[in-house]
Amino acid sequence: MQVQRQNRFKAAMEVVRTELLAGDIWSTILRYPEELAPEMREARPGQFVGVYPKDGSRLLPRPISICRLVPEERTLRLVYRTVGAGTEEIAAMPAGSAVEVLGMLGNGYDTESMAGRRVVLLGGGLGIPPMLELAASLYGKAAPGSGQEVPSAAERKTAVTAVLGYRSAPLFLKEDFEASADAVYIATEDGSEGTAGNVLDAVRERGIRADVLCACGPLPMLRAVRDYAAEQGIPAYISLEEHMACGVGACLGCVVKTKHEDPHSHVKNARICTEGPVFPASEVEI
Amino acid sequence: MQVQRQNRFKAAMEVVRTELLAGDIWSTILRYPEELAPEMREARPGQFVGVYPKDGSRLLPRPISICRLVPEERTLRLVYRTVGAGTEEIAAMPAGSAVEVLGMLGNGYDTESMAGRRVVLLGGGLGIPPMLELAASLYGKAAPGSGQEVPSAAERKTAVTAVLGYRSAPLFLKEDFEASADAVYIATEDGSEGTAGNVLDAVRERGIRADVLCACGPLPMLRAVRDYAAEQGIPAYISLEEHMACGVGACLGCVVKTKHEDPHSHVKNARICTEGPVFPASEVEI
Amino acid sequence: MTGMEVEIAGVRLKNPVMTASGTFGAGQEYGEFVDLNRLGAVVTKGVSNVPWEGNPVPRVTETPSGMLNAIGLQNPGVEVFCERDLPFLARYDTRVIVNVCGHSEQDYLEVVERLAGESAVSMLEINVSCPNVSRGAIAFGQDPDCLCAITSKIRRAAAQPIIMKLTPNVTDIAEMARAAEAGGADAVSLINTITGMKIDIERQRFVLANRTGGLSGPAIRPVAVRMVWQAARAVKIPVIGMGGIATGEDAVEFLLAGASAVAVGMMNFHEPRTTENVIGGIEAYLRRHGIENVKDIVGAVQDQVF
Amino acid sequence: MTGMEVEIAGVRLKNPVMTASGTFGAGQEYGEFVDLNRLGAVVTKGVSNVPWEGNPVPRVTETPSGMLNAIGLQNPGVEVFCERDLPFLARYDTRVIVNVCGHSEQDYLEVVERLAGESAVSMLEINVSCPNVSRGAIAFGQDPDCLCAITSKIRRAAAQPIIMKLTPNVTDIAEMARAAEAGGADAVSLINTITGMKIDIERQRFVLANRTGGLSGPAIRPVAVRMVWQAARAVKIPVIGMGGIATGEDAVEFLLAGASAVAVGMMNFHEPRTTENVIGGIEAYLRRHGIENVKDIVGAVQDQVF
Ligand SMILES: Cc1cc2nc3c(=O)[nH]c(=O)nc-3n(C[C@H](O)[C@H](O)[C@H](O)COP(=O)(O)OP(=O)(O)OC[C@H]3O[C@@H](n4cnc5c(N)ncnc54)[C@H](O)[C@@H]3O)c2cc1C
Ligand SMILES: Cc1cc2nc3c(=O)[nH]c(=O)nc-3n(C[C@H](O)[C@H](O)[C@H](O)COP(=O)(O)OP(=O)(O)OC[C@H]3O[C@@H](n4cnc5c(N)ncnc54)[C@H](O)[C@@H]3O)c2cc1C
Ligand SMILES: Cc1cc2nc3c(=O)[nH]c(=O)nc-3n(C[C@H](O)[C@H](O)[C@H](O)COP(=O)(O)O)c2cc1C
Ligand SMILES: Cc1cc2nc3c(=O)[nH]c(=O)nc-3n(C[C@H](O)[C@H](O)[C@H](O)COP(=O)(O)O)c2cc1C
Ligand code: FES
Ligand code: FES
Repeated sequence: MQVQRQNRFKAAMEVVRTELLAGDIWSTILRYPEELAPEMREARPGQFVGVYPKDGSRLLPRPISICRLVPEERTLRLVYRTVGAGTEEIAAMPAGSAVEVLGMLGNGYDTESMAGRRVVLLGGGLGIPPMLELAASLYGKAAPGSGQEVPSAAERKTAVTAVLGYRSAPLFLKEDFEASADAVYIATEDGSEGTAGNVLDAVRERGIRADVLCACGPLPMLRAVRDYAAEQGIPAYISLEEHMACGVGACLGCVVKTKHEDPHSHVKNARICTEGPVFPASEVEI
Repeated sequence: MQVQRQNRFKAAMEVVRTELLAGDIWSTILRYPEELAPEMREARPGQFVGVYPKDGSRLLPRPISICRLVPEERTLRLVYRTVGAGTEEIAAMPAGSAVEVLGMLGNGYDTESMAGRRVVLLGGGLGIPPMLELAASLYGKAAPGSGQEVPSAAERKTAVTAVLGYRSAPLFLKEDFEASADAVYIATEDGSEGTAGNVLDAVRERGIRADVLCACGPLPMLRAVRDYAAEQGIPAYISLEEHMACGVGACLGCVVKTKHEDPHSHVKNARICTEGPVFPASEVEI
Repeated sequence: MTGMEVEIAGVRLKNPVMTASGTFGAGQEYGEFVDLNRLGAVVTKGVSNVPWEGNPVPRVTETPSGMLNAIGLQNPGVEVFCERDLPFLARYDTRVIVNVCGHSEQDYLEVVERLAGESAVSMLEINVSCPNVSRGAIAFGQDPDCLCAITSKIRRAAAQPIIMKLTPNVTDIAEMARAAEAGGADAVSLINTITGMKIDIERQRFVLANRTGGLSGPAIRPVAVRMVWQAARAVKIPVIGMGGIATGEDAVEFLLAGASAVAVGMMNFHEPRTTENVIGGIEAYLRRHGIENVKDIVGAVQDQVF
Repeated sequence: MTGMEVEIAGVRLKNPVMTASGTFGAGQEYGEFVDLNRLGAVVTKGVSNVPWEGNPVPRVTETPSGMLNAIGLQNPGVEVFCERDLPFLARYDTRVIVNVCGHSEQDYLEVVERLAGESAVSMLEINVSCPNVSRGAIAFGQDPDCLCAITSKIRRAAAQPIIMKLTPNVTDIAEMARAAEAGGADAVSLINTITGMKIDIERQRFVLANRTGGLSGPAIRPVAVRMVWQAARAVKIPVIGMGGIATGEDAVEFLLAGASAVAVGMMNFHEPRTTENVIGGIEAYLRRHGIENVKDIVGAVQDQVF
């Protein structure tokens, strides 16, 4: 498992813009204060933030993954489904208002270890947004040692393929992925676009080859990805969710069963908010 | 005691404008929906509304008196001190936003019985705002039977004198009273304007004569008004406050001890939100 | 049409939504906001043998997502209730449940006997759990033997079915529910308020003149749901659930936990139309889930599956 | 300078503000947000004789102005605690109070004995009140005789002063506080969480895998203040108060009710700097009221005057 990041903060951010992407899926862009530049430089795809509702009856932070981080603009993009009062409140926050954010939480994906490989990103439903930052940080990167900041197509070593699974059209974030991945494939449960079925159906149908899998989505999908990776003999990194209270590892609310004794807890439980949310699929019991 | 009004509603109103009058005293003008015109026509000075905070941890309505009701503009003005989270929230509601209001609560002053008399209004501190609507509804009114809708100065029978007691300058609402009363006197505790002392000090110093007293303010002031009225042999109507839950007479949270058995409760307790908040001073034990 | 009718101790209610005692007067005040004909039942403020003055003020104060009250059961007594309030309620097509309070066994029995001849009264809810009366009435609700004993005495005296209203201020709510059942209760209702306190730190004084008060509202809902679930598993008689219900969804939570009916209390103060909204919310839930009858969800909660 | 120092059972704390067990890990996690040197004490997550796995997930869920948890006392055991967590805490200029949990008397005694030689441990807080362990530990905290007995056994085994942590899930908290005192407790702390439940109505399942969980946060503050007041009047030993403290003002409420010190729990999750804010808030209150020493307000609440 990966080392815990050291880029935590709690700070007010400004709501720049919120828009409805599809159905009940919203995108909110936040601007973070300059002081957070160091923490944001350390940020990794797969990390998440805790967004605090303002309503005094809702006291716990809402965990939302980084969808996109643009340090040049000091913006953090969150894409989320309004499933309850907290996310609805976030979607309704007017542009210009301030929101308290706890971040950067979790370990995130170790992108360096993936450089120069064929990385296939599998996002299902609300597992799609976190894959965007991952795609963006992998895409256009040469293998370490190539010495090229912006490598030409020939020198580009990391191949990023995004496979996005939706319930049904209309799709969201597809264009964003097209700008950040070598190839983008779509699966929809109802067959309204792309492969009819889930992301693995698309992988099989399109014969997509991978050296590494990165996946985020519902549990059944993650289990299928784990099994597929084992079958293929390749590593898979999966991003897990659990109800959280603190988000920083203090309450032990958010554990996942692990194959081996977890070095922090000394039992077979790892904290998703701290040792995760990204785990090697082979090391967790899901 | 007076008959309960039949003009209750719960409705959303629009915040038109909020301004700081002095220190921590705020004025908020609300616009009510057209449907409420009948209820507002029945409204009497001394009635109050319950303003609901939006924050889900604060569930009880905040009782605030009518400061001014202008049916032509469909506006209800509230003037209040920010003493806690609820009133602070109200003061911070942006113009154009909606707020839930429970009204018209309480009995209010029986202005008809005062027509043609020398009415002296005594307002102390946050007891000042409700006196404004009372002044405005008495001022310029002829005694019943005069047959004049807008009587000339000579025919004007009701004489309205407002005596306003503040802790200290800067004063608030003074100009509003000057437009709605025959005479306005000021008392400040620290002597920074008008009579040094309380409203009764001003009454005595200025030799103000009254047929009826109407008073709202802190308990010690109301007790002094009761005693002064008894001394003078004139009626005094006082407006009381108490912690409230329902505001409509259902919870029995807001009672005041009465001299005689209350006809509703059958004990010597009257509900301030329903039988009051205006009581003849001689009938309550304060 | 979804079936909303429920039956408690042989009494049919058109739907499972009642008012919680003490938060709805005797119906008149909220009658200006709510159509009383829509309600499953109106449960009255506590009624005693003689008029009660209640506690000094302040009697109520707000707390995070809740409130404290120490009304002290002010009421005009059973005679005025029968002459003034009952005829008003009898005009409506809803059930009338009279909440009965007393300082002593004798007090309760007097009220119950006086109400025996009132056909407009469908059930009696016996408040053995009010934390705001000082003359020991709370003991009835906090000791299983006392509770069982007083239940059986009231049961013998009462003409109508009796609902014993349980206090949450006990170590073991299941034991209390069983004691009420053993004493012959036709149903139990819970929870009454949890004893709490607020201090005005600027004045360094208790906010409530009574010092302590009863906590109600959404703040206590998780405790209420838990106790309803425990009580419903412990007894065969119907359980009426309450504590912080604000929406139809909240009511469904209590039904799933095992309540056969629910009551709306403090949230009437937040939104006078809460009872009607709750009825509509339950109906919408049943429709959304294709459930024909509200009875089908009573006690239907299950364990997580993984 | 206002005097913020307090003394509990002979142990001086630089101020009366601690962390509540289970909400602050062993200090490390929130050390990124809070200067641990500022705190009166860090109270650790419950520590048992051997590593505990705790309950299945979901373990936490939000409720109105509060939350439910059913962690089930997962912890790495006393050995890891002593080797890893204690040296970390010992680096700071704050007191370390170890919260001790167990399934049986023997479990508790093993932990207490293991910690006896650890000079970095200032006090032990004995959790006889966790509602989330199924093997009967709750009984210790819900029966006065059991509580008294286990207190005296632990008292004999412990090298450090012991704080008995009381559960609010009892009929009479004063009786429990007296039982702890009779058993030789050096202090009591309260309240632990109130047992509650939440149901996911769409899935018709318990939200928490453990079904029930412990309610904490501002929602329960009025209950906590009441119990602290009752306990403080019942015993002579110091009382440590907790339950929903979010601000210095909230902490002052507990102090006025009779707590000699306070702990901040769930609100750390809302604002990681709550402990420091509470310290600053108490100081500001004392200055505003011209009170020289925080001890002067302990138990100072009075009745209303009219
Ligand atoms: C590491 C992580 C990353 C996430 N990233 C995203 C994302 O990028 N986009 C997105 O739409 N959603 C994401 N989620 C799920 C998101 O946190 C929940 O949908 C959200 O918290 C629901 O809040 P609510 O108030 O609207 O719902 P409610 O159901 O009203 O929330 C009640 C409580 O339950 C918690 N809760 C409810 N659902 C979940 C859930 N699925 N996971 C964890 N806690 C939950 C809430 O945080 C809150 O404490 C993520 C969850 C985790 C753990
Ligand atoms: C009939 C009536 C008319 C009133 N008219 C006015 C007015 O015109 N202008 C004005 O400034 N104030 C008025 N008040 C007082 C006003 O209601 C309180 O100042 C206000 O409720 C405080 O709310 P908060 O949330 O800011 O304070 P908090 O102290 O945080 O409120 C906590 C709880 O206590 C209640 N409460 C606190 N103070 C009072 C109080 N003095 N009286 C009743 N309840 C209280 C609140 O309603 C709330 O339920 C009136 C009160 C009553 C009863
Ligand atoms: C102001 C008030 C008065 C109450 N009076 C009574 C009463 O007279 N008899 C009774 O049995 N319960 C009384 N209760 C308790 C409620 O009926 C109910 O059991 C409790 O408040 C929990 O429900 P809630 O959270 O929906 O309010 C009262 C509650 C409140 C808030
Ligand atoms: C997530 C969580 C874990 C807890 N773990 C423990 C524990 O291990 N031992 C214990 O004595 N109390 C534990 N508690 C109870 C708290 O220490 C505290 O008594 C209670 O939460 C009330 O305080 P609060 O409202 O400020 O949170 C826990 C509480 C929470 C929220
Ligand atoms: S949410 Fe608290 S440990 Fe993960
Ligand atoms: S506030 Fe409920 S009766 Fe007056």
